[in-house]
Order: sequence, then structure tokens, then C-alpha cells
Amino acid sequence: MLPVLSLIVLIPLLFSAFAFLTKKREQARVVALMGTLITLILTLYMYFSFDSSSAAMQFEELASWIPSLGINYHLGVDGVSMPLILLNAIVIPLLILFTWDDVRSTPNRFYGLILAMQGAVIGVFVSLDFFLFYVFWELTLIPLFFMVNIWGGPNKRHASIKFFIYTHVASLVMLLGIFGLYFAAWDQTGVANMGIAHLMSQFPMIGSGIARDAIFLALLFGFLVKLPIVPFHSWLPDAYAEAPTAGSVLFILLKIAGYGIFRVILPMLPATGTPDMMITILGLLGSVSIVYGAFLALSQKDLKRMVAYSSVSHMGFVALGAAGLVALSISGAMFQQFSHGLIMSIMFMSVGVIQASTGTRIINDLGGLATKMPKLAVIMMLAFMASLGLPGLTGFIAEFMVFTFSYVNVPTFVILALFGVVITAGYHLWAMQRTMFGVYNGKIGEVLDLSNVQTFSMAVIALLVLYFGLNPSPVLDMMITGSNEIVSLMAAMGV
Amino acid sequence: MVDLMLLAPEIIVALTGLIVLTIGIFMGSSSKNVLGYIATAGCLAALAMVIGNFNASALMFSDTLSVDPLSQFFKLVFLVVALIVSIASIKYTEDNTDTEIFYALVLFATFGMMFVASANDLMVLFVAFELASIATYALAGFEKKNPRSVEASMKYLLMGALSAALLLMGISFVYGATGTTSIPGIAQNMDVLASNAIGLLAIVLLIAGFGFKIALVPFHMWAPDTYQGSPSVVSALLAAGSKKMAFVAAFKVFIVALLAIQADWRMAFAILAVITMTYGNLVALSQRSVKRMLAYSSIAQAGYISMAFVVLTPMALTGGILYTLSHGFMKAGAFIATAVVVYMVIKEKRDTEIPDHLDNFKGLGKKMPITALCLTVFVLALAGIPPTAGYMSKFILFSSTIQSGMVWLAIIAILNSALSLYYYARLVRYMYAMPHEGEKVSEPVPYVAALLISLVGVMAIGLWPEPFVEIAMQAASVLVGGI
Amino acid sequence: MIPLNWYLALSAIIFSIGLYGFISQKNGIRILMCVELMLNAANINLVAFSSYNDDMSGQVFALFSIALAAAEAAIGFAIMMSIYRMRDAINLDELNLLRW
Amino acid sequence: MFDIPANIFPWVKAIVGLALIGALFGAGMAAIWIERKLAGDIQERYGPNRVGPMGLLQLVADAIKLFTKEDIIPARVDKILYIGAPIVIMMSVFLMLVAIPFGAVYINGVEYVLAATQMDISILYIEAVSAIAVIGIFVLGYGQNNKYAMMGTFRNFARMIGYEIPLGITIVSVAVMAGSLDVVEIVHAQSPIWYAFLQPIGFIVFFIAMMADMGRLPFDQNEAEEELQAGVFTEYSGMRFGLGFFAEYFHLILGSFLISLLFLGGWNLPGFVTDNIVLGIILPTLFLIAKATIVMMFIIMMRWAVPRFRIDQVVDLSWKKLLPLSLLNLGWAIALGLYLGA
Amino acid sequence: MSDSNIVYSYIPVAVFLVVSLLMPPMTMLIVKLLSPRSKGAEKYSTYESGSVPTGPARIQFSVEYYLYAIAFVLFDIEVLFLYPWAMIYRGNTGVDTTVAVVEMLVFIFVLLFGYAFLWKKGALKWMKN
Repeated sequence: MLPVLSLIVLIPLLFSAFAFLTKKREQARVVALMGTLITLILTLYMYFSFDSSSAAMQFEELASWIPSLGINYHLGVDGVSMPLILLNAIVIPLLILFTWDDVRSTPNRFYGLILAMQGAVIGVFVSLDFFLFYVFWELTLIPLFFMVNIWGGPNKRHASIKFFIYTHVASLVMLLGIFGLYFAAWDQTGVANMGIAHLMSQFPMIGSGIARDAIFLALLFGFLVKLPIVPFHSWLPDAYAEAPTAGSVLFILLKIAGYGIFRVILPMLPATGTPDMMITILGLLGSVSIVYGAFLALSQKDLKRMVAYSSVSHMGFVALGAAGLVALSISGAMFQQFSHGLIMSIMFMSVGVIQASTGTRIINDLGGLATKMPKLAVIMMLAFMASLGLPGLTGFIAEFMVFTFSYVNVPTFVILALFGVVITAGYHLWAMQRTMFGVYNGKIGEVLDLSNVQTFSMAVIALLVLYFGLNPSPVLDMMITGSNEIVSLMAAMGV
Repeated sequence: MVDLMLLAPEIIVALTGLIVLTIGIFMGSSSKNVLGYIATAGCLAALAMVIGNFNASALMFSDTLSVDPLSQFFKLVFLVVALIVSIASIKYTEDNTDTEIFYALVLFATFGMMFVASANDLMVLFVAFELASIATYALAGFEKKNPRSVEASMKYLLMGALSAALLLMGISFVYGATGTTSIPGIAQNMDVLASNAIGLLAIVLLIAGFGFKIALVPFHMWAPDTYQGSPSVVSALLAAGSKKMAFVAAFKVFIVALLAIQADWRMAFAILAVITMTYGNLVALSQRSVKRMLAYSSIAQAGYISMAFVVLTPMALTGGILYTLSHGFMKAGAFIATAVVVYMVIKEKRDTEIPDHLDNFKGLGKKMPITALCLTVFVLALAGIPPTAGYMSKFILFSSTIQSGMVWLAIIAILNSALSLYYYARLVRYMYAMPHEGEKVSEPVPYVAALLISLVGVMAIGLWPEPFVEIAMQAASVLVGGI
Repeated sequence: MIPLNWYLALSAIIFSIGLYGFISQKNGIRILMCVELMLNAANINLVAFSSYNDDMSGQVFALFSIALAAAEAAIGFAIMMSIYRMRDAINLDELNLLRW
Repeated sequence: MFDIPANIFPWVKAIVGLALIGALFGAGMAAIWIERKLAGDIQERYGPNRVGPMGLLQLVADAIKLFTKEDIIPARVDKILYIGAPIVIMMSVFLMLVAIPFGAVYINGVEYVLAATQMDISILYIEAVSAIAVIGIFVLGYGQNNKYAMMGTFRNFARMIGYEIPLGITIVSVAVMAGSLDVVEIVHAQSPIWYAFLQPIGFIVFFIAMMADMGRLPFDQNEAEEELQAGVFTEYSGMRFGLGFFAEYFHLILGSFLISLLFLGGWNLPGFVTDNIVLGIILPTLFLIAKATIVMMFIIMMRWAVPRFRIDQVVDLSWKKLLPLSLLNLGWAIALGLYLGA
Repeated sequence: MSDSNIVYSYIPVAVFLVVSLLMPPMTMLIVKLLSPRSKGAEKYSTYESGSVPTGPARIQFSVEYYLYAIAFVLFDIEVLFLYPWAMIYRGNTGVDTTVAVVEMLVFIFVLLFGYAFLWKKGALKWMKN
């Protein structure tokens, strides 16, 4: 059988190298598009031959890598990772199309980094070995750092370094947790093995509750900072806002932290020394993020920062859904990740277009863009509606599932989070009102609407938002299977 | 009769040195470039001999030399570094009248290092140690007309001489107490030393002596000056080769010979390791000279490697030993990349007050793409970003620390790694995010070849570490025989 | 027979003088001389121990260390000569192109 | 026999040996006289001939003059070095004297060596203490704070370091063949054939190097009256000059003895066996002294036969000719030693 | 020969040392008793062929001297290793003669290498152009 997982990781990396070697923008973007299209085709092939009713790992690949330390080259996908791979594979070619006509310095590096990023992120999703997982996890840092640092806004230096240090420290703490788990398992079984499944199955056998808590918290910290969630979110607005549009979209597609929570944190949670406290932490931080993120978004003058903070708010749903601990709430959280990836891509692309054509993204300086940029206005409105949770769009399904099913286990936090929904609606509508409608601000001058490629790429994503909003089952089925597996793992772990 | 085949690498290196010297003095200065190729060929041949006899094990010359996996591993390290340096120096010594001296010294220094690796007797160890040191003193001052180079050399020499004196004093006490200079012999007679204040005195002196060469804080003060002032290719040899020689010597002396009094030196190494890595990283933050920054980073890395002495488990030693190999590739590569920049600065006739100033790295990504890319990989590897050699080594070393329960040490080390990222990232930012001045510069082939070899090494250890971990484990098993 | 401790005391004194000089002197050549003192203190130790342990290797070691000390001094003076020719000084205080 | 404690013996030997110092002074005086007389003969003029028979008492007159001259210590000199330097040079000579054997006597088949002390590494010891004189001369020149002296010192220095190496290597060659570092053993080993015949190259190298070591013309660049006034002795006068001057002559005498001992068979008289103690002592010793005197006279005559070398010629001679020759000789000696020793 | 005998064989050396240290001062004492004295400033000035001394005498000398000094230190030390070897190479202390000779030949060979190098490099040339 085709080693399709290795291929979807290696092909972007390989094309990344090609892209670096090209000289001209025209060559670089063609190479990038080819690489991502091949990846997309492979992913679609994988998606259609994926058995969404099976909880087992599919397309598994296993090869010995460093036997003396029990490290294997172990890949596989299941319902938890498949939708996220799909998301990446779909959006990134569109992103490349979106930037098709952009003129910027060193385009070969630009496209090379995008491809490297895609390879690394997919690598995280398909890794079933902690070592490999961590390698890809760290690898995602580098393209993003350069994205912000080279093509970012005026504060790029500060933002990139802040991002780098925050997330790197978090990863190192996570690494400590992985070490702890690895050696505890080694001691217990006498066999070195870095496999994620193996280590998690050994987790409950660790004698001391405090040790389990320490390992758990170290891992949790790593994921929460990367997610990010209040109070570890402060790198995000800077990095998102300073990044170029493509960089912001890449940040949005970086769903590895949420994935880590589903894959690692949730199954381990019941086996910690104090599971209740852990649930509280997760739920509380989630709902606080929803509300606090919304408040912060409300107070922003800069459109891009506002979108960034709304992202913090959205990520709160992931944590809250995870804290719900039932299969459907977890599925909701997963769907929120998927939906957020689509919606926010459009949002950042729109902001990018606005900034490029008007030269500003301060909300107060804009107004009445709908009259001059009708195509943009339509697509952007759809995204805003989806983001605030209008029924019929993906955002609604995700938030609805999280609220409804989390209520069973963490009612207090759900009620707290509900306040956030009101504010979310408020700032979305306000921002839309101020930018799109009303009187056209003459100071801006003449602006151009979306180009054809931009329209195409944004419209495809918008249509996907609509499609999955009306018919979520193509991805939701997988997610529910995956969530059921997580829940059954949790049941097996319970001490 | 001894099997001279096992000594073939050393003999080849020494003979190549003599041949280079002889050919060089009877040759016009125009055709001296060929010497670099001869030296490179010698290193390659020796490397082939080492790899061919990798699993050999023997005692030679009245048990004063021991060929075992440990010595073979470190010979590999030294020869690889010598190879990289030789190749890079083909360009560096171009049009130089003293080419033969340069290559002969590099080869003799390597020869000394290789003998340290296989020494089984303190006498051989000390003599070889000094042979390598003396050759590197001269190399550091190779640019006789450059006041910085000479100053670097002098500081290095004075500190090196002091370290030799301390070392000899320490060895004399060990010898006095145990009545032998043979390393296994000392290990057998250690009970004498354990019950004696002389043991403590010897340990203090030996730690100080090796500490100078390893550049452990507070014995590090020569290192930044020397690495900065020396020609870059020599800095590569010093950081990647000479420092590793001190490590292998210290491994032999402390872990094999003085194991019985480990209680006395483990704590000392723990404190020194923590101070060293923290100090190195903190001071590196504020450096504007890249070579100086690399020097401080080198100090910090020495702190990491020293953790192997503290943890003292087979896995920690494997990690430490693997780290020496990785660091050899990373640091040699990084210094050679600075050599390319210095070459560029001289070529463009810029102000050469501090040719390796950070400002000269601006926009390097466009001016010299290969160098910039390689340097990026090297510094990211030094920071421990996967999938590079630096990550792999840190992974094993730090994880072994946690395994043995010294979580505090691991946390300090990991925080240090995170801190170090700041200044490495800054260098990368300068290269890629800053506008460049002047035209694109074509990179000299020898430099590029050396950089690519280092790059391949760094990536090979990072991507397929199994064979390297395997040989490092074998090397460590030689040391931990007594544990 | 002279007791071993006398030799050790002598060597300790010489060693300390050397170390003190190394720290306190500024002139490069003096510092080098101080290092020679320290090396010779170690040689005294080696030879004394060799005689009292009835084992020749200490004396051989001393011979080697003398040779090495000479080589080191030779290199040292060569370096100092080139410094002196360039800077007219071998005072460490005045060598400040590279910060200490 | 009465019982003597064993540890008294060296003291006795030492005190007896002190008599040697007196003898050395006598020999020194003789050497000076011989030199002046020979100089006169070679240059077809009279040497000292007024004071006493054949001018013998001239020496006494000179000594009286030296003792009664004013002791001047110039203002700019470094006093400690100025006063100390002649002592160091003297010390070197006396310490050499301790270990040089002047003969041997057999009593009841046991050999007693006529030397103040006997060591098994005597040749190494002699070489070592003779090197102290170099330091003495350096101190001498440096302490005067005078430019001529300084230049003389540096020349001396360049010359001495050049000749020390061939000297050392030839001594090793001799030691290799004899298999011992003891001068007495070396003399015994020359019993049938002198090393001068077995190692002619070594002999020549050693002879030249020894002459340079003694600072005899053509190797007296450190004094070189015509260029440097009195070179290293510029600021010295009176008895202080006399001390250094005497030390040079002592060095000449001891050097001649060394040449005779190492290469010319020492006191060996092949086939000479006697039970008569007096004859046993006197005859070999006289034989040695005769050889040494001939060597010394030869060296003295060289002074008037060869002009002084330039310093670069001196240095070239040692580094480019004597050093390779001495190594060649060492190889020859090793081979010969293996052949003879087998 | 035991240690104590070595010490005894150096007793005469000590005696001679004391004598040599005492003799020159005693001679000077005699001179002091016998010689006349007369003061005069000129008498104590440094001799420089009659002209007034200028500048310090301890100036830096040409670099050749130092080069030879460095070469000397190295070669003289090599001789150091010949002495012990000379005593044992013929196997009277259980040394394998062939090995000993071969080792020393290698040593001298390397030494000659350094020598040839110095010569060729012009380090043994007094006048450097």
C-alpha cells in the first residue's frame, strides 16, 4: 500500500526545499501550488478511503528509528486527526492562490516556509510517537518565526521573539512532561518506548499521584500556551496582528495544541491524582477565555487585533468542550477547531485585503466599504456571521454542541461562557457596521475589490463554511468516532 | 609485538603533518594550495582507518595506550573536526607563505588529541594533552601581523600553561598517593586516596586544570577572547576539537581513575555545570561580536556536557559523548560560517576592527545564501531545535538527568536552552530580516564544502541518530565499566 | 633520609609563589616564569614521590614535563616577541583589544 | 685498622679536595704564564722576561697590582648583580672541579679515584654546573648597565646556546659507547683505544665546542677588545676583574682536562700495573696532566693562529655544521656501541 | 646505590659551594684593606668611549638572538631524553634493544625534521633580509 502518510508529510517538505531553490516569484508560487495540490490530492484520496466508523488507527506506518531508546517512526490517522489534516490540505493551496499576485521580497523563502509549515503541522497530526511528535511540534516554530520576523508589520521583531520564547518555553516544559512519562514507563516495564499509546497506557501505573499530576500539568501547560488560552495568550495578538496575512492564516491552521489536548490530555485526565481539579482548570480557563477574549476584542481599535482576540475567545470553546468530558462535547470542541480554521482564514484574508487596498486597518478610519468592495463585503459578512454563531454556518454547530453537551458535566462554566456569546455578537456586529456599511470614508480614496484569484480562494472557503454548516456529517462523523474512542480510553484509565 | 594497524590513524596523521611540512618548505608560495588537499586526504585516510577498525580493542605499549570504543569514538570526533578545518583552510591559507606551518600544526594538534583519546596512562595523557595544546597556542596566533590574533594567542597560552601546571600538580598527588600513573592502576588503588586529604587536593587541582581547557566558569575567561581573536578556522578547531579533548581526558581521569571518590567531585561538577551554562548564556545575550557570542555559547554547551559527570549513568554518558560529536559539527560549522563572513568583510574592504560584528551579518541570507542557511541550521542546532544533532544530544542528556531523579538540574538546563534561543534567533534575524549592503558575494568552494560536511553531520545525527547513539553507548560502556 | 614532607612543603611553597605571581604580575614574561615555577614544583613532587614509592615512572614523568615546559616557554616567548614588535608592550593591562 | 664511621669519609674527601683549589690557582697562574710566553714565541718577540727568571715572577707582580688597585663600583651599575656575578662564575668553576677525577690508584685490587667526590652521573653533573657560568656572564653583562657589556652579553649568549647542543650530543655519544655517565667509567672504557680514534668526528666537534664554551679565541666575541672595549668586563676593574679573569683560565684548564678524560684516554696507561702506591698515584696523574697541558697549549696557540670569527660565523658554525656533525657522530656511536657491546 | 650514598657524594659539592661563595668576598676584603682610595665623580661614570652616556643600556636587541634562544631551548631539551636512553638501550636493564634503537631513530628523525625545517625557513640565518 501507498505510504500515504509519509508522503503527505514529506511532499510539502520536499517542495519546500525546491521552493527555496527557485529564483523568481513565478517559479516559487508554481512550485508551492504543485506541492500543496499533490498533498491535497493525496489527502482527498485518504479521506475517501477513510473508514469513519472505525476507531482504530488507519494507514498506519511503523518503522524502527532509534531502537536503543525505543523511538519509532510511527504514523497513523484516526477520527481525531483526519479532519485537521483535511483542513490544512484544503486551505493552504487556497492560501497560496490568495497570495498569487502579491509582490514581496524573497518570494522563494516565503513559499518555502509555507510548505515547510504544512509538512510540519501535518507531521504533528500523524505522529504516533512522542519523539516524532515533539520534533514536528518544534519544527512548526521556525517557519512561523520567520514569517513574522521577515514579512511582519512594524513591531515584527518584538512580536516574533515574544512568540518564539513563549511557545518554546512551553514546548520545553512539555518536553519535561514527556521525559517524566517516558522514564516512569521505562522503569515500570523495563522497556524503552516512546509510543504515545504505550506511554499513556502506562500513565495510570505511576505510583505517586503527585508525579502523575506533575507530568500532566507539564503537558497541559505546553498545550495551553500554544492553544493559547487566558492567561497564556499574550503572545497571540502580537504575533497574529504583526504577521503578514499568510502568516496569520498559518497561525490559524496551527491546530496542534487542541489536537494535543484531545490526543494526550483527555485520555490521561481521569488517571491524574486530582482529576476534578484538572477538569476545573480546563473548564475555567476555557470559559474565562471565551468571555475575556471577547471583552478584549470589543475594546480593540485595530481590526486585525480584534480578529486575533476573537480567536482567543474561540479557542476557549475548545478547552470548554474538552472539559465537558462527554463524546459529543468533545466532538463539538473538535468541530470548533475545524470551523475556526475555515472562518478565521477568511477573516484574516479579508483584513489583509482591506489593509492592502485602503492602507489602514483601524476600524474608525474605515466605513462603507461595501459600496466599493461588494465581493469582499459578501464573503466577509458570511465569515462574521459564522464567527458569531449564526445557525446554518459551521460556527453555530460547534458552539451549540459545546454548550449543550458540556452542560452535563460543567454547568457553571457553560453559564459563565454564555455571557461571552452576547459580547461576541456585539463586537462582530459593531465592527461590521463600522467597516462595511454606513457612509464611505472619503479619505481612503479609490480602492480595488478582490482580484479573481482572491475571490476564488476566499469563496471556496466560504462555501465550505456554508456546506459544513448545513451538512457537518462528513467530518463530524469521524470526530464522534474519535471522541467515543477518547471517552472509552478515559473510562479505561479511570483509577 | 604491538599491532601497528590499530595506530594507523595516528601514524597517518603525524606523517601527513611531516609530509606537509617538508613539501611546503621546498615549494614556492604560489603552489602551496596543494598542501590543503594533502592534509585533507590524510584526514580522510585516517578517518577511514578509524572506521575500518572501529570495533578494535587492544592495549599497547606496556598498557599505556588503550584502543577501545571510547578512543575510537573520540578519534572520529577529532578527525572529523580536523577534516572540516582542513577543507575550510584551503581557502583561508590561500596566498599565505606559512601554509605548511598551519597544516602541520593542525595535524599535530589532531595527533595529540587522538593520543589523549587513547591514553591509558596519565603520563601519555598529559604529554598528548600538551602536544595538542601547544600546537593550538601557535595556531591561535597564526596571524602574526594581526594584534588581535596574537593577543588571543597570548591569553590562551598563559591560561593554558596555568592549567597545565595545575593539572601536573594534581597528577603528581594522585601518583604520590597511589604509586602509579596507569589509569586502571589508579582505580585499583583508589582506597588510599579516598581516605586521604591528598585526594581532595588532587581533585581540586584536576578540576581546575581540566576546567580551564573545558572553559568551565570560573576558569573560562580566556575562551571568549581567544575564540574571538583567533582566525575563525582555528576557533573552530579550538571549540570543536580542543575542548572535546579536555572532556575525554576528564572522562578518563574522573570517571575511570577517580571513581572511588566520586562523592567529592560530583557535587563540584554539579555546581560548576549550573554556573557555567547560566553564565555562558546570560553573557552571550549581550554580545555584538558573533565569534564572541559563539564562544559564550560554547561555554554554555560545556556546562551541558558537564552534566554527564553529575548524573553519571550510562545514558547520561552516552548523551554527553554524543553531545561532543554533535557540538563538534555544530560549532565547527558555525565558526567556519563566520570565517566566510570575515572573508567577505575583507573582500569588501569594510572596517575590519571587528570583522565578525553582528552588523556584518545583516542580510546574509541574500548575499551568501548557502552560508546563511548553514549558519541558521547550526545555531538552531545549538539551541536544540529538532530535528538536528543538538536536539538529539540534548534529548538524551537531559532525559537521563530526569531519569536519575535530578529534575532540578534538568529544569535549569532546559530553561537555559530556552534562554539561549534568544541570541541564536537574533543572529538568524539579522541574516534574514535585515537589509543587506553591497553585492552578492560568491562563496568560496572550500568554505562551502566544509559547511556542507558539517551540515550533513548535524542533520544526519538529527534524523538518523541510531548508529551514532549506538557507538556513543559503546564508548560510554567503556567508562561505566566501574560503575 | 630526608622526610617526604619536606619535599612536599618545598614544592607547595614554590607552587604557591608561582600561583601568587601568576595572579599578581602583569608582565607576560614574568607570568610565564611563574608558570614555570609551578611546573617545577610539580616536578619536585613527582620526583619525591617517585623516590619514596620506589617507582621510576615519576622521574620519567618529570623529564617529560620539563620538555613540555620548555616547548611551552618557547611558544610563549615567540608569541610575546610578536606582541612586543607590534605593540611595544607585553603588559597584560595594555592588551585590551579583546576584552578580558 | 681503626674504625671510621662511614659518613665521615665524604667530609674528609671534601677537605682534602679543597687542596685542589690551591692547585687550581697554581695551574691558573701557570696557564697565564704559558700563554704569554707562547704568544711571545709565536709573534717573534719576548714574552715576560724581566721579573724573575724567564719572567716567572711577573705573575706575582700582577697579583700584587690587582690586590692593591682601588675597588671601583660605578654609579649606574646594579650593585647586587655587579658584586654577585663574579661569585656565580667562580662557583661554576669550583663546582665543576668537584667531580673531575684526576687519576686512580689500585690498592689491593680496589680502585680509588682521585676526585673530591664520585657520582655515577658525573659527566651530566659537570655539564650542568658549567652551564651556570653562562648565567653568571649574563648577570655580569646585564648588571653593568653599559652598552658594550650588554652587547658582549648577548653575543656570549648567542654563542653559548649554539655550542651547548653539539657539546651535549657528543657527550651523549661518548656515554653511549661507554654505557655510563660516570667519567671514571668512561676513562676505563677507553682502555685499549681512545675515543678520539673511535669517534674522530665527535672529538673534533667536542674540541671546537669546548673551545667555544671556554670563550677562547677565535670564540671570544663577548670580549672582543677591538670592537667592544672589554665586552662583558667593561665596567670591571681591579680584583673584581681579576676574579672573572681567573675564572676564565680555570675554565680553560678544566676544559682541557675534560677533553683528555673523555677522548684522550684520561689517566690510562695500558699495561701499567704497579704495587707501589706512590708510583701508582703519580704516574697516571702525571700522564693526565701532560695530556691536558698539551691540549691547553694547543688551544692557547690557536689564539694566535686564527682570527676572531664574526658572530654570525660563530653561530652558523655551530648550528649548521657542528649540530649535524654531532648527530652523525651520535648515529656512529650507537652503531659502534651496539657492535662493541654485543 | 642507595639514597644515603647519593646524599654523601654531594657533601663535597656542598663544601665547595660554600668555599666558592666565600672566596670572592674574602678576596675583596683583602683588597679593601690593601688598596688606596680617592674620590672623584668621573671615576664612577659609565664607560662609553669617553662620550657622555646616553639612554639606557638595556635596550631591545635584534630579534635573531631570541630566535636562537627559542631553538636552543627545544634542541637542548631533546638532548635531555638522550641521556637516560643512552644508559639502557643495550638491554642491560631488560629493554628490547631493537625496539629501543628504532624508537630513538624515530625520535632523532623527527628532530632532524624540525632542524631541516628551521634551516630551510631561514631561522638559522643570522642576517635576515
